[in-house]
Amino acid sequence: MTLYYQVLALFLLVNLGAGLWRVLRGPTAADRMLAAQLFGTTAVAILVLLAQAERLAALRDIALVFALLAAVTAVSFVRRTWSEVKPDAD
Amino acid sequence: MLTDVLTVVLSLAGCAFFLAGTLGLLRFPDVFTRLHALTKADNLGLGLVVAGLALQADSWAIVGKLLLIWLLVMLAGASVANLVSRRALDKGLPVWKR
Amino acid sequence: METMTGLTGLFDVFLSAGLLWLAWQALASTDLFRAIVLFISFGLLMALAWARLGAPDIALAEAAIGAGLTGALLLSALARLPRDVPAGDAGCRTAFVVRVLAWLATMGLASTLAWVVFHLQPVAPGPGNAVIEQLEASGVGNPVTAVLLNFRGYDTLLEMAVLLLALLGVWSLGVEAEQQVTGADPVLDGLARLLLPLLILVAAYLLWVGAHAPGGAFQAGSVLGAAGVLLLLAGWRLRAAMSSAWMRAVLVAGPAAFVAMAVTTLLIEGRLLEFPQAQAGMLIFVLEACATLSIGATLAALYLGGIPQAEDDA
Amino acid sequence: MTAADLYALAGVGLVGLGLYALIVHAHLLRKILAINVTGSGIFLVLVGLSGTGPDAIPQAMVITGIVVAVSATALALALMLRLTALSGQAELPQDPDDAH
Repeated sequence: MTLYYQVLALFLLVNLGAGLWRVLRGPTAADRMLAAQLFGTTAVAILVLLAQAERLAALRDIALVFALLAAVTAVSFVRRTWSEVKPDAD
Repeated sequence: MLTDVLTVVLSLAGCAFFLAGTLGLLRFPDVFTRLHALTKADNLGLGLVVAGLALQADSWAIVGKLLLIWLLVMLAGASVANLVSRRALDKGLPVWKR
Repeated sequence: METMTGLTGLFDVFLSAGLLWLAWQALASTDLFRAIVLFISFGLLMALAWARLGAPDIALAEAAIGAGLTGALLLSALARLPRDVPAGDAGCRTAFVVRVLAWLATMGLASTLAWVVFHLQPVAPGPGNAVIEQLEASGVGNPVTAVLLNFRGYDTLLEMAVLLLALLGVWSLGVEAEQQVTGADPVLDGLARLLLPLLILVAAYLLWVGAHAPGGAFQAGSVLGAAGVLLLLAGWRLRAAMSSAWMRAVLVAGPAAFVAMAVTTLLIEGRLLEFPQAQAGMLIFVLEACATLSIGATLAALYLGGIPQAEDDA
Repeated sequence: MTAADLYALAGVGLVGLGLYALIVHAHLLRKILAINVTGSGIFLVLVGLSGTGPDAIPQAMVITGIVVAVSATALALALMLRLTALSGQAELPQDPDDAH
């Protein structure tokens, strides 16, 4: 089973790499931010898989911290950077 | 043995949703449809992976922690999707129509 | 750690290549917002790298700070930069000669470093073994916490001073810049209300578990700081509380506790921050609790970027 | 080559990238990002070099380093915003007799 979890973790990492294209491409700021949001979720999945594969309970705590703070960056983007007032410059 | 098979099926399905989420993010035409694809990875993708791993957990504490992680990611994903889409509508971002 | 093999080796290769590529793209990006998003993704991969390197303590700190603070800090700073300020295309205005010289110098430095990585023989037995041997005397079971709070406690004492100094530096620039007025948002408010108790609970959990497993004051403090950032983003009226005398007491609680402990141990044991073995666990926990509160408060205050000003009551 | 060596080498690459960007970029926000990348590279080298088995001392140093780095970043961003408010640009003033 360890090998199987490692295959899935590797697959998710490659998947994350593919999502980078949307960060580079845009076109709007929101598209870039959403891709980063997906990376966060993917990292959580990779961490819980690795925690099971390597029998490291601490990795689950890292996933928990990521899950707790998953919204902070995107919220600061919506509330500060991507305001109603300024026109979208992208 | 049966639990191993179930774990494999569930987590494979979860990874398929991650793939679908990424493909949607890359291929869909506007912010709103991309949001739709993204939330599938949060809800079903991580949910199925977590369900598969929970079957293998040594204790209920681990099951609880995994469940909490999934609920938190869903909460964050849903809130962010709502905030981003409302702001995108306010800003008048183009909505894709067939 | 044995030689890399198979799938985990492939994972490590992909991850380090991803780190380098993200850093390069972030630093070469012409668009500032894109650079910041790429840098945030870079922090995410750094946390995964720490997890793979067998350093979950660092991964926890990187996760809490990368997800909870760095992104919010950079995005808020970008929002406060006036739009008419030139973004400065990535290095295009630097003279060609300067770029070539910079490239040669950094390549030379990097090659030297790479040579060192391959040829430096680890000192055997390393100081890490001494930590494991003396772990019993430290009062805690997590070697990283033992180093931070006991064996090299003076490092952490000075580190708390650096944090406070950074905040004083920010405050010396004056009151915080005018934030754009954003009214309360029901969804965001609900999210903050749901998350706040959990954030405090997880911070307490990390502080507690740090005595014998990955976790500790820095990770817990970072989670608390991120909680403060989330509440400020949700539009909670915290600034009156943040400019109060209570808040200032919390800000200095960590450094003050460290200094008090250092003086006490100096007088009783004759050595700076050397705890009596029987009480070491308890004393370290008290120190860590004070440090956690101070780190959390300092990080949240740093996010404001100036002295907090109480809102006018509307 | 061990995994630790690999990450240490990646760290070396990050130090190179970060320093180069620090020199060639004029915009202060880019300089701040470059310093952070350099710092991350140094942390990776520090932990990667400790080699066989996790060593608590470099790990403790990196944890304090990460927290110091984020507070230094906050201070640097505040300084940048203050400079921008005063001078209207997010760059350090050029030397007037520096022909370029």
